[in-house]
Amino acid sequence: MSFSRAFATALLLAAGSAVADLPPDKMGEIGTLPETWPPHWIIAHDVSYSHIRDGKSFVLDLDADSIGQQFKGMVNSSFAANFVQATTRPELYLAETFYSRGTRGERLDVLTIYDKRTLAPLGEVILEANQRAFIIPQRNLMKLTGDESLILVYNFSPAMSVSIVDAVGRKSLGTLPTPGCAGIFPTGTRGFSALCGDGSLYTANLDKSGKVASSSRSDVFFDVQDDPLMEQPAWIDGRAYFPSYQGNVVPVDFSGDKPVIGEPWSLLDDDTAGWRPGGLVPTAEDANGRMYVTMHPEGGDGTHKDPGLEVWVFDPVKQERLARLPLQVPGLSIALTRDKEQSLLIVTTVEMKLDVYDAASGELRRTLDNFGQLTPIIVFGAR
Amino acid sequence: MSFSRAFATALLLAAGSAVADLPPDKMGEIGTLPETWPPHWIIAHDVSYSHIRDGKSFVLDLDADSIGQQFKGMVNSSFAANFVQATTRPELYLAETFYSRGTRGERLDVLTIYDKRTLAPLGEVILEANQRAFIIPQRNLMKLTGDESLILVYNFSPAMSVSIVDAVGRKSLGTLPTPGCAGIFPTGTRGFSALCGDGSLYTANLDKSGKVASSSRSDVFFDVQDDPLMEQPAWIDGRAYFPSYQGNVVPVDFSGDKPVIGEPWSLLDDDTAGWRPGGLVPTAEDANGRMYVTMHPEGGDGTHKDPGLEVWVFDPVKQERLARLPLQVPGLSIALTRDKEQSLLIVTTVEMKLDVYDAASGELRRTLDNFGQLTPIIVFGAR
Amino acid sequence: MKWLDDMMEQGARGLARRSSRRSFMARLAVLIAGGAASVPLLPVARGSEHEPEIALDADPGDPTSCEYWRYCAVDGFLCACCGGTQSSCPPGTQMSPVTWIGTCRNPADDQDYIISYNDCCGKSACGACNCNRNEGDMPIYRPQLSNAYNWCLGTDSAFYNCSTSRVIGVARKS
Amino acid sequence: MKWLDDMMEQGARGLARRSSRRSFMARLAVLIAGGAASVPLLPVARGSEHEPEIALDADPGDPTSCEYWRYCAVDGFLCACCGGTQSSCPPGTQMSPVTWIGTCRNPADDQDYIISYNDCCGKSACGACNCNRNEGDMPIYRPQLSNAYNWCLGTDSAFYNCSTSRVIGVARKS
Repeated sequence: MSFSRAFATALLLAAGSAVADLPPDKMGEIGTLPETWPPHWIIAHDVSYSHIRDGKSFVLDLDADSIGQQFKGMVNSSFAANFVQATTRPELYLAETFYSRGTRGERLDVLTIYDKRTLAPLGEVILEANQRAFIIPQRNLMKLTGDESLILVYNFSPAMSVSIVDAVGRKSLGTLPTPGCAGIFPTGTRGFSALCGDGSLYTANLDKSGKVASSSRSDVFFDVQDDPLMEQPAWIDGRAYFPSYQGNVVPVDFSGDKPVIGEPWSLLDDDTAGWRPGGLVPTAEDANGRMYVTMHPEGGDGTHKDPGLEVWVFDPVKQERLARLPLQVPGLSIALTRDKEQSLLIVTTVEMKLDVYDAASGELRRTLDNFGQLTPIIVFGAR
Repeated sequence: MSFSRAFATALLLAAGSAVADLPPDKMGEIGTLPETWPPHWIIAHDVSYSHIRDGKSFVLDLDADSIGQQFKGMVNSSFAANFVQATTRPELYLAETFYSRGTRGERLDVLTIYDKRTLAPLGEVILEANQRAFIIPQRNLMKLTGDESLILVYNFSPAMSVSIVDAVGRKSLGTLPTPGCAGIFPTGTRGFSALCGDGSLYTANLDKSGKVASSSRSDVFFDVQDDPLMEQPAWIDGRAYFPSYQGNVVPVDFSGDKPVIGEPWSLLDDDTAGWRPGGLVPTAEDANGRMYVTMHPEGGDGTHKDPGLEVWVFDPVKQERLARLPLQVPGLSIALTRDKEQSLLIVTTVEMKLDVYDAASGELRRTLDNFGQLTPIIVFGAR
Repeated sequence: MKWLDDMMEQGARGLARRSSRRSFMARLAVLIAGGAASVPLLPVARGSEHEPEIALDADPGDPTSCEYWRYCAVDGFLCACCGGTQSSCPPGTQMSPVTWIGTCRNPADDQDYIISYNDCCGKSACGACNCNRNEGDMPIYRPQLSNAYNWCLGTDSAFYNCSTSRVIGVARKS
Repeated sequence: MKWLDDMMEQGARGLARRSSRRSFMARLAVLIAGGAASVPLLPVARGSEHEPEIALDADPGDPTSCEYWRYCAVDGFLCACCGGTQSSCPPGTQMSPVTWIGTCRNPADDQDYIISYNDCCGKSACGACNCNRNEGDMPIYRPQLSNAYNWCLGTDSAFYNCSTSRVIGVARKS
C-alpha cells in the first residue's frame, strides 16, 4: 500500500474533493448492549490463572460465525474474582481483590456492580472482612439470595464465613461466621446453606438487614470420607443435585426455608462401572429440567478433577440417563444456555478453548478460540 | 501410589520409627541469591502484553540444563514497567504504575527498588508527575546517570518530560520538561540527552539535587523524514551507535558533558542492498566492543519493527562487519552477557521463547521456554 | 497461543492472504498467527474465518482482518474484534481524544486518507485480533506518527483495550 | 502455551513417563503438557528435559517432575522450578504458615509420609512446572485436605507464587 509519511500532510485535508470521498468517522463513539441479553450469549469468566491480577470476563455470542460478531465486550476483574448475574436487574457482580502495590501492600476486597447495557461500573461495596476465599472458579462461592435482595460471598481465612451485601442499596451488611461449613447454596427466599465438614448442612435465613432470622443444622447425610459430595450441584427448580466422588447423587430441596434432603441414587449402571464425575465445574442444568455431568472412565482416587470424555444427561426426577454426549476434546467445565428449544452446551476444554455443542443432538457446532482468553475455566449462560 | 485420606491420620505421626525415615523439612525456608550475579544470568523482563497489569521479570541462568536450575526467581511489575539495574550496588529498579481498582480508579506511578540478593523490595519512590510513558519495552526509557546517583524516567502526557530520582537517598527530585525530545541517553557524569523531533539532541547536565546545571541543543544531524534514527543505539565505551531506518549508523560520543556527533556510515555493502535493521530491541553490544544488529532482507517502508533473520556483528570503530549470524527462529530483540570470552547472545524469538547462541560462533546453545513467560520482549544480561 | 496447529490449519490460506507482503514476512506472520493473544507484533490479526470480501464499495475489506486498508499503521488489538467497530469503542471503554495519525490508501478510490488511530481505554487488553503494521510509523521522538506509545491519554484510565482507525479526511495529493 | 509442538516433541516420552497413570489421563496430560503455563490442571509439570532419575536413595525422584512422590496431592507451580526447592520458597516470597496436608507413599521405604503443601506467597504465579494431582484431595468443606484453596493465608500478601511439599513425618501405618 502506498502512503505518505509526513505529519504535515495530515494537516492538509482536502477541502473540495469529489463527492465519492469517504465521510469522516465520528469521534468518541462507544458501543452499548441490550438490557436483556439474547439466550445464546455467554459470559466466559477467565481468571487468567498465571496472570491472576488481570482477570477478564468476556461477553460472547455463540450464534455468530466470526470473532467480530462473537465478541460483544469484556469487563476486568482482579484475583480469582467471583461472578454472578442478576435476572431481575440488568446487573453483573464481581467480587474482587486489589493490593495497593499490585501483588503487595494493603489488601482491599470489593464487590463491583456492572451495568449489562454499558459494561461500566455502577458502583461498589467494600467487603470489610477482607477474607474472600480464593478458590478455583465455581458457581457456589458467591450467590444472590432467592429474592435477589442480598449478595453472599464465601470467605476463608482459614476461618469460614459469609459476607452479606445489600444488592439494591449497595452497602455491606456484615459478615456471618459459618464455622466448618463452606460454599453458598441459596435457600428459600432470603437464606443460604453451606456444606459442613462432618457431612451436614448449615442453614441460615436472613432478614432484610442481613441478620440471621433463623438457622438450623441438618443431620449428617453423607460420608465425607468414603463418598464425599462434590460442592458443585446442578440446580433445577430449587433443587440441587450433588454428585459424589463415587458417582452417586444426593438431591436437596432448597426451595423452602429448611433444606429437605432426598434419597441418593446412582449416575452409573452395570455398563458404566468405573465411570466417575469429574472436572472443575462438572455439573450444569438446562431449562428443560435436565442435569448434565462431565464423566470419565477408569475413575478412582484423585480423578475427581480429571476432565470428562463425555457429558451425561439425566432426568433427575426420574433418575434416568437420557443421553451420553461424547466430547470431541475432553472438557473441564460445562454450562448451558437458558433457552428450552435450541439449548447449547458450552464446554471449556483442556485446550482452554470453548466447544459449543447442540445440547439435544450432541453435535459440535463451533469452537471459540483466540478471543483473548487464557483460562476461561467457568462459563455462565446469559440470564 | 497408595495413600491414606483421613486428616486424622496426619496427626498420628510415627514417634519411634526406624532410623531410615526421612527427616522432617524445615518450615519457612526462603532462597537467596548472590550479591553479584554470574555473567551468564539474565533478567527476562516480561511485560505480559495481553495481561499487562501482571508483568514479571525472570532471573534465569543460561548455563543450566533444566528449568530447576535455570529459574532463579522473579519480581512482579505492573503496566509496562521500565527496568534498570545498578552496577555499583546490588539493586534493581522498576518504574511501574498502579490503579486503585486494577484498571480503574486513582493512578500511582512508583519506582520500586529491589535487593538483588533477596528479590524483595527495599523501598519505593513515588513519581509525582504520574506521567510515565507506556511504550513497547526498550532500553532508553529509564536510565541511571553515569555516576549511578540519579535515575531518570521518561514521561509522556503527551507533553514530554523526565522524572528525576535520587537513587541513593530514594527520593523524588522533580520533573524536567523536554519538549519535543524523547528517550534518555546518559551523558557525562550526571547528565542525559534526548532525541528531538527535528533531528537534534537536547542535553542537560544535572547537579546532585537534580537541578539543571547546564543544557545545550545540538544542530540538526539527521533527516527525521527520509532516514530517521531508531532511538535504540548500541552502547560501547560511552559511545552510542544509532542505526537508521535505511541501514546507516550515526555514532554519538556521550562520554563528556556535551555529545559529540560523528560521521554516519553504512551497515550495508553491495551484497546486502535491501537489508535493513529491525525489531523491537534491534541493537546490543558485548564487552569486546562489538555491536550487534538484527537484520532482515527486502526491507522498506514499515519493516523497521520486523523480526531479524540474522544478527550482524560489527566493529563500530573500524566500521567493519565481523560476522553474519543466521537465526534459527527470527528474532525481535537481542541482548548479550557481560563476559568477554564466552559471551552469549540471547534472542527473543517471534515464538516468544529465548534462543541462546554462542556469540563468537553463532551456534545455538539452547532454547528457554515454559518458564512462565508470556511476552519476554526485552532481556538484560546481569551487570 | 497455539501457533503450530494454527499454522497447519491456516498455513496456505494465510500465505495467500498476505501475498501483498514480502515473502519472508508472510511466513513469519503465519508462524505466529496463533500467538496473536500474546505477541504484540507483526501483521497477524485473523479474526475472520473466511477470506475478506473485497467489495466494490467505497470502504472495501474486512474490519476484522489486519489487511483492511485503514490499518496500515495500526499497532494493537482491532476494536472490530473486541465489541466495537473499526471506528467505535467497545462497551465500557473510553476513546482517547489524542492519538497518532497514519495515511493509508483506500483501494476503492485510490486516494490517501488520513487515519486517526484512537485507542479505546479503561480496560486491559482485549486480546483478540492483534495487528501490527508500521507503514509510516516513526520513532518515539515523533509521537504523532508513532504507534509504539500507548495513546490512552486524557482518559480516566491509561489502560489500553483496543485500537480504532477513524477516517478523518482525504490527504491532499502531493 | 504451544501444546501441539510439545505434544509432538514429547508425545512418546510423555506417555512412557506417565505410564503409571490411567491410560486416558496419560493422553490428556500429554495433550496439555505445553499449556502448563496457563492451565491449572492435571499432572503435567515437565521441568526436567530428561527422564527422572529414580535413585535408590531415601528420597528418590526429580523434584521438578510432577511424578515425584511427594507431589501426590499438589496443585500449582512447583517451587523447585521457580527458584526454590521442593521444601523451600523462591527468593522474595514468604511461606504460608497454614496449609493443606497430603499423605504420599515414598517408594524408597514404602512408607506413607505426611506432606505439608505450604504455598509461597507475595508474588504472582511463577508459571513454570504446573502440576495438579488430587490423590486424597477433598472438597472445600474439608479445607485441611483441599488443594482448591489458595493457601496464602497469614502472609503479608495472598498472592500465590508456587507450592512446596514438605515432609513433616511418617504416617502411622493403619
